[in-house]
Amino acid sequence: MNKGQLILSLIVTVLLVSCDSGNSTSLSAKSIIYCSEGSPASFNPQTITSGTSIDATSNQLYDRLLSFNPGDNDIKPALAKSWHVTRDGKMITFYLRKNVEFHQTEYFTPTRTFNADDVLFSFNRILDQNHEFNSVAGVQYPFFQSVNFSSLVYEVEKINEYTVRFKLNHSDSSFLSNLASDYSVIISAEYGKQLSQINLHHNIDLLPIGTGPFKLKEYRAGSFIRYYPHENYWREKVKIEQLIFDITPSNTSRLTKLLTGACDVIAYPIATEQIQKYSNLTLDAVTSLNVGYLGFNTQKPPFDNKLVRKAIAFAINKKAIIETIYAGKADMAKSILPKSSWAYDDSASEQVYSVETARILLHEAGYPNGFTMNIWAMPVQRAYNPDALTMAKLIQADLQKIGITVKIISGYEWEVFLNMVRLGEHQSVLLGWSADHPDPDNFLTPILSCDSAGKGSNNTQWCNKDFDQLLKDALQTANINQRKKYYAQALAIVAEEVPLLPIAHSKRYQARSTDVKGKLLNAFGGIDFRKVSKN
Amino acid sequence: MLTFTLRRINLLLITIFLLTLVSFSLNFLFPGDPLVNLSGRINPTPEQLLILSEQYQHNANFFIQYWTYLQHIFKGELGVSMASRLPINSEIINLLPATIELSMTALIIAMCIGIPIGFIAAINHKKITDNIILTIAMLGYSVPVFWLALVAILVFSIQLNWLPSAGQISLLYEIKHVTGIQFIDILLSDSEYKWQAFQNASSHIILPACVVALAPGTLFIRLARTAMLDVLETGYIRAAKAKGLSFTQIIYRHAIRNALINVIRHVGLQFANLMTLAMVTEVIFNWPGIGRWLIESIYQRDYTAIQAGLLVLSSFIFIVHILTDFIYAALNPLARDSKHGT
Amino acid sequence: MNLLDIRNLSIELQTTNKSILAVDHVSLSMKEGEVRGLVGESGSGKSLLAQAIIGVLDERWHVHADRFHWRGKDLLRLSPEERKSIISQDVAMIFQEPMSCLDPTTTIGEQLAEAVDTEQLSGYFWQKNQQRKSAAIKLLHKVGIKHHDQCIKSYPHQLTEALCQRVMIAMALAKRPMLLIADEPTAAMETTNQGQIFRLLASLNQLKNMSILLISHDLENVTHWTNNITVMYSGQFVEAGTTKQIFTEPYHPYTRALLDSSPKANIELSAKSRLTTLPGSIPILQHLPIGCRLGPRCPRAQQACVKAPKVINYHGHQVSCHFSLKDTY
Amino acid sequence: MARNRIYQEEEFPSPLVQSWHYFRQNKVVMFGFGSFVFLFLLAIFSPVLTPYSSFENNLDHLLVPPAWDVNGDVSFLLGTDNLGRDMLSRLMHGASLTFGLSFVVVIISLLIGVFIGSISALTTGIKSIFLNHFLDVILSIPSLLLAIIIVAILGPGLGNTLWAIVLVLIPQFVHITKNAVKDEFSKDYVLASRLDGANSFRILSYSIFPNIIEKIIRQATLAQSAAILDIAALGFLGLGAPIPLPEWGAMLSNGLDLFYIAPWTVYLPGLAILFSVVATNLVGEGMRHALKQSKEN
Repeated sequence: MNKGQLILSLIVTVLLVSCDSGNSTSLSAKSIIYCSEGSPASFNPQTITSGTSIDATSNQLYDRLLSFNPGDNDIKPALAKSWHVTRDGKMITFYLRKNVEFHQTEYFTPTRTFNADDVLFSFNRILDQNHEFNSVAGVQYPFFQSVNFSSLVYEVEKINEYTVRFKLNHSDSSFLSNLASDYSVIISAEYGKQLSQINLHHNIDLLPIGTGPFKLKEYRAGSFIRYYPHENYWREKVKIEQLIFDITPSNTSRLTKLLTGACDVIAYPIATEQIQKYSNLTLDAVTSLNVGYLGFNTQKPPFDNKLVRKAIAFAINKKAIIETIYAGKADMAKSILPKSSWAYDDSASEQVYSVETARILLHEAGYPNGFTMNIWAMPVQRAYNPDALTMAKLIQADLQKIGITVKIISGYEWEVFLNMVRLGEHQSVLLGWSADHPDPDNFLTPILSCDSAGKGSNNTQWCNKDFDQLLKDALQTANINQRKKYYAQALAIVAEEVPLLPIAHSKRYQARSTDVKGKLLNAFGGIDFRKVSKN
Repeated sequence: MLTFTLRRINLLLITIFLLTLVSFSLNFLFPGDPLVNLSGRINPTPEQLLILSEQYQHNANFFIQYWTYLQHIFKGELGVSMASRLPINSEIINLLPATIELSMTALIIAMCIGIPIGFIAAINHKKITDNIILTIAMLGYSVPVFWLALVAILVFSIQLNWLPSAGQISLLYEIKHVTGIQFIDILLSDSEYKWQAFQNASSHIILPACVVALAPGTLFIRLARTAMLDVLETGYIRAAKAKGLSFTQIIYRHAIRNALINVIRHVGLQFANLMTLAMVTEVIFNWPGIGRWLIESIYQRDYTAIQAGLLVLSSFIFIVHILTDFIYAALNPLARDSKHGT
Repeated sequence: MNLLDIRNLSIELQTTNKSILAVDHVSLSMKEGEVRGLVGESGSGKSLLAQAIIGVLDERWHVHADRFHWRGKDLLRLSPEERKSIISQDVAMIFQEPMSCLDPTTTIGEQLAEAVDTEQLSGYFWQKNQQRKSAAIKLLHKVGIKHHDQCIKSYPHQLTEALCQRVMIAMALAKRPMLLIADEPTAAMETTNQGQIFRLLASLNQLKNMSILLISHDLENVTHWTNNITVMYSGQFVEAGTTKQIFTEPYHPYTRALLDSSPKANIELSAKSRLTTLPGSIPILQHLPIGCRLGPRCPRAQQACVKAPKVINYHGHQVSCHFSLKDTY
Repeated sequence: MARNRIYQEEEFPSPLVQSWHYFRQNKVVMFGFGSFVFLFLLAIFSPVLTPYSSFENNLDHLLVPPAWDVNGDVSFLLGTDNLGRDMLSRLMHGASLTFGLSFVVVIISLLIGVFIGSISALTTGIKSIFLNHFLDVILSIPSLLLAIIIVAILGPGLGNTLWAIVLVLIPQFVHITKNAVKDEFSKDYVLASRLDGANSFRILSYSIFPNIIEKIIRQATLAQSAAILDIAALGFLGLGAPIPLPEWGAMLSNGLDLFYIAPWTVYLPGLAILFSVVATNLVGEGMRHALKQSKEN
C-alpha cells in the first residue's frame, strides 16, 4: 500500500535527520555565514551608495589604491605602494604594487597581474562620459557625482606599467580620503575588454572581478551570496573556505538565525541587551561617524516652505526618540556632524523641543490647521537608525499635536526604496548617512550639495549656492582652522534653512557567535571579512 | 473514463482561459500606466515604452491586445519584474519548485496524520478519544498561521534547538539548482556532503511543513471523521457485518476505502487553503518560494510580478484540483462512469 | 427441534434524555426447513428484530430477551464474540435495498470471494485465491446468474436491482446457512423480478432444506411463499400461526384489518364498496401508547387494553389480544 | 364524533427555535456563544471601556511586562508595547477592528452574496454555466491571495482590505445560496406552491428562505472566522490597517521585532485572534450540530 510506503519514508527521513553526523560541523567550521540586512544593488561599489551593497562588495571583492589605518584613521598604502603629492596639491602620483592577481572564476581567467591600465580603466569609466562602460545599463556614480569627481580630476595619466598620475583641476584636501573610501575600487581592465568583445558590458557590475580577498561564486537575488576565497590574494591568505551572505531583511529572523546557529555573524542586531546574556554570543560595537535625520523634500509643498520645515523641527521630541529607539545609547544630533569629527562645533545652538514655537511657525507658514504629509521610513536597520518605522510612529504622534497628520510609508525593499526616494517620490524621509572617511566634507557634500541633489545621496533636493561655495572653499584650503570656519558657516546655513533635521549619531552594532574570531567592523565603510577565522 | 478525461480537460481549458482573462484585466485595474508596469522599470525611456507598446499591440483593440497577451504567456514571457529587473518567468521557475516542495510535503503530512486520526475519532464516536480529537481539531484550524509559525520557531528552534528556523537548507551546502526541488537537486548533485545536505534539507522542511499542515490537517480530521461516520452507517457495512466479517476486516476492507474516497474529493478544495497558509508561512520561515516573492512584490508595487504570480499560482492550484479529481475517479468507480462530473 | 427460539425479545433505543422501547417483548420461533413470514406495517420493528437476531445493531440499541436459543444452544450465556461467530456461521441475511448493501468501490467478484468461508477451502494459500474465485462463480450459478464473467468484474452500480439482490443471495449462500433472513428482498422491484426472487428462495428452501424468515409488509404476497406467518404491530407481537390459520381465521383485530384492506384476500367484497381500513396511522416512536399499542386504533378496544395482553396459544395459533376474534368464527 | 386526544399534544416549534433548543444544550458551545457575545459587546463599547488611549505614546512606561510578571505594573494589566501604549487598551480597541469589522464584512458580503446567489439559482443556460465556471475559478484562488490582489489594485489600507475581503467572501455565499436554493427548488413542496400559482419571488421569500436561513447563518460563521484570520493576516503582512491602529494582526507584526525582549507583545494579540476565532467556530459548530439534530428528529 502506498500510504505505508509514505509513512515509512517519512520515518526514514526523521531518522536521517536525527542522526546528524559530525561531518557537517567540519564544513561549518570552514565557513562563515553572515546574515545581512538586504540585497546588494550591484556588485560594483562605484555605482552605489547604500551601505548594504558596500558591506557585501567593497572589502570582500575589491581593493583600493589606498586604505585607512584602523587605529587612527590615517591613510595607508594598499594597491599603491606609495604616493606623492605635489606642493600645489594638483598632481598625485601613485606607485603601484606588483604581482597582484585578479580573481579567477568560471566567467573570467586573468592572463596578467594588476597594473596601471586597471587604474586607468577603473577611474576613466567614471570620468569619461564617452567611455564604453560609462553608462552601462544606465548606471550612475552617485558618490563620485556627489564629490564632483569629474570636475575635480582633469586627467588620469599612465606613466609606466606601475605608475599612474592623477592631475586635478584644483587642490582638494579630501581627495586622498575619497580614493581610500569604499567606492574607489579597482576593477580589471582585461575583464572589461573581454566583456566588450562578447558585448555583455553590463556584466561588469553583476559578475564582479577584483583583486580582493574573496571572489563571487554564486548570487541568488534576494536570497544569498556565496564567496570563495581568492587563492592568490596578495595579502595574508584568508582562513575560511566559504563566506556566505545570507540575505535576511527581517530583524527578528536575523536574531533567530543567530540564536539557532544558522548565522555566525548578523548585521544590525535588535534586542542588544538580550544578546549580551548569551555566553556564546558577543556584541561588537564600533563608533561610526554617522547621522540619522529626517529629510524634507524641499521641492514638494509644503516643504518648499522653510517655516514648515522649521515648525516640524521644533515639534519633534528628539530626546524621546533617543530614549526609545536608541535605548538612550546614541548622541542627540545638534548638527549633521558628530562629536568625533574634527569640524564639530560645540558652540552651535541646540535645537529645542517646543510645541508652542512649532504651532506659531506653522501658523506663520499659512497652515494653521496643519496638513497631511507622508514619512518614508527606511525599511532596513542602519547604525544611524535602528528602527525607522518606530521612529516614524513617534514622529507621527509628535506631529499630531500640532495638527499634522502623518502617513507612514514603508515596506519597500531597500534598493527600491532608495531609488524611489532618489526620484523624489517622498515628502519627507527618515534616512541617514555613514561617513566613508573621516573628512567632514564627506558628511556635507554627499547629503546636501547641489551636485548630489536628485541623483546622488541628497534626498532633500535642496540646493543652496552659498552653502556649496563654502564647501568648495573649505576643500581648497589645507588649513584646518580655516576649514573649520567654513564648515561652521555652512552648518549655520543648514540650521537656518533646515533641509533636514539631524536626529542622532549612534554606534554601529553587530552580533556574532564567539566562535568567530577577528575584526570585522571598521569605523568607516563596510564590514571586512579578510581576517576572520573560526574555531 | 474517456468522457471523464475530456470533461476535465475541457474544464481545465475554460478555467485557464478565464484565469488569463482575469489576469489580463488586471493590466487595466492596477494603478499606473500598464506599459510602465510591463517595462519593469520605475522610469522607462520613451523608446522602451514604444517597443513594449509594439510588442503588446497596445494601440490595437481589446481582443487583439488580449490575443497578444495570450501569445506572450504561451511563449512563457510574463514580463520583467520591477524590483529585481529579472524576467519573471525565470524567477517563477526558480521559486515555484520550492513552493511545490513545501506545499506537497505539508499536504502529505496533513493527509497522513489527519485522515487516520479522523478515522480513529469516527471509530471511537462519542467517546473520550473522539472528544479530545475534536477539541484539538477545533483549536488547530482556529490558530492564525503566522502566530503559530512564530511560536513554533520559539519553541522548537530557540528553546529546544531541535530544528532550524529559516530557509530551505543551510547555505553551507552548495547545491546546484537543477529542478528547484531541493531533495531531487541534492540527489542529483555530486557534493561530498550529499547526505549531510539531505539531512539538513529534511530538518529544514519539517517545521514549516508542519505549520502549514496543521490547519488543513485538522480539517482532514473532520472530513475523515464525517466520511467514516457516514460510511459506518451505510448498508454495505451492515451487510458486511452480517456476512460475519470482523470489525477490523470491515474497517480495512470496506470502510477505509470508501471513506478515503470521500475525503479525497475535498483535497482539491483544501489545497487552495493550504497554499494561502504556505504563502504566509514562507514569509516567516524565509522559504524561498513564490508566496514570499509575491508578498514582497506587493510591497514593491511590482504589478507585473503580482499579475504573473496570480496566474501561475491559481493555475497550479487548479491543476492540483483536477489531479485530485482524477485520483478520485481512479479510486471511485461511481465517479468514472457518471455522465455528469461532480 | 426448533432452529430458533426467541422469547420476549425487547429492543430499546437509548437517546439523550429517554429510552424508547422499539420492539416490545416479541417471541419468534423457527423450525428447520420452515419458511416463515414476518409481517407488519413499515415501522413495526420487523427489520429491527431481524437485525437483532443477526447482531448488526449498533450500540445505541439495547437488546434483551428472556430466551434466545439457536439449535438448542442458549446464546445469551455466550460471550458476544462467540454468539457472533455462531450466528454468522449459520444465519445469513439479505437486506431491503441490495444496491446500498454492496460496497460501491469493490467489484462483485471480490465481495463474493470475501464472503466465501475460509474453512471450505483446501490447499495452500497461493491456491486459495483461485479457489475463492471459482467458489464465487459457483455461487453465482446457484442463484441463476449465467454470465458470471461480466458480473464478477462489475461494480454494484453497473448491475440492476434484481441482479444485485441475486448477488446478495449468493453472498448469503456462501456460508451455507441454516437460516436465511430475507428483509423485504423485493422492496423496490418490478413484479416480474419479484417473482423470480421468490421462486429462487423457494427452490433454495426445497433443495437445501434452508429455513427462511421472509420479512414483508405485504401480507397477501407473503402467503404464497410461506408455511407460517408472524404478524407484528408497532414493535409488539400480534399473532402467529400457519399461513392458512392467519389467512382464513385471523384472531387478532389487526390481522383482520390487514386482510380486509387487501382486495384479493377479501373475497366477499362487493363491487365498488369501500375497503375497510383502520382509522389513524401507526404511532411514531416518540409517542407510543401504553399497553396494547393498537389500542387507539382498534375497533374492539376496551379499558383493559391499557395493559399489554398476554400471548394465548390455541394449538399453535398464538395471539396477543384481550378480545380476540376466536369466538366470532 | 368527538375524538379524544390520545397522543400528547405535539408542539412543533419553528425550525429556528428548535435549533436554538438543541444549540443551548451543549455547554462548550454555550461558552463559545458567550465569548462571541462578549467580543461583540467589546467591539461596540471598547472606546468607552478602554482604560487608556490606544494611540497615545507613554514614553515613561516602555515595554512594561504584564501585571503577573515580577516587573509588571498593575496599572498596565497586560503590559505596554515599545511606545508605552497599554496593551489591554489596544487589544480592546483591536476587538472592534478585527472582530467587529469582520462582522460587518460578513454581513455585507452575506447580503450581496445571497442576493446574487438566489438570482443565479433562478437563471439557467449559458449565463448560469458562465457564472458557475467563474465561481469555480474564483473559489480556486486562495482567499488570501485574492484579497492580496485586490489590495494591490486598491492600494493598502484598512478600508480597502475590508472591501477586498467582502469581495472574497461573496462568491462563497453565492455558491452556498445557489446550491441551497436549487436543492429546495427541486423539492415537492415548492412544486406544490408553484402549482398554487406562486411566482418565483414569492416562493423564494416565503418558502425557501425560511428553510435555508440556517445554512446561510452557518456559512456566515465560517466566513467570519475566515474574515478574522484574513484581516489579521493582511494586517500582519502590513497590507491592512495603517500603522497606529491596534488591529490584532498589525499589533502582532509590530511586536515581531520585540519578540525576544517583550514576548507578550506577540503572544497577546495572537491569543486574542485565536480566542475570537475559536469562539466564532464554536458558535458555527454548535449551529451545525443543532441543525443536524433537529433534522434527525
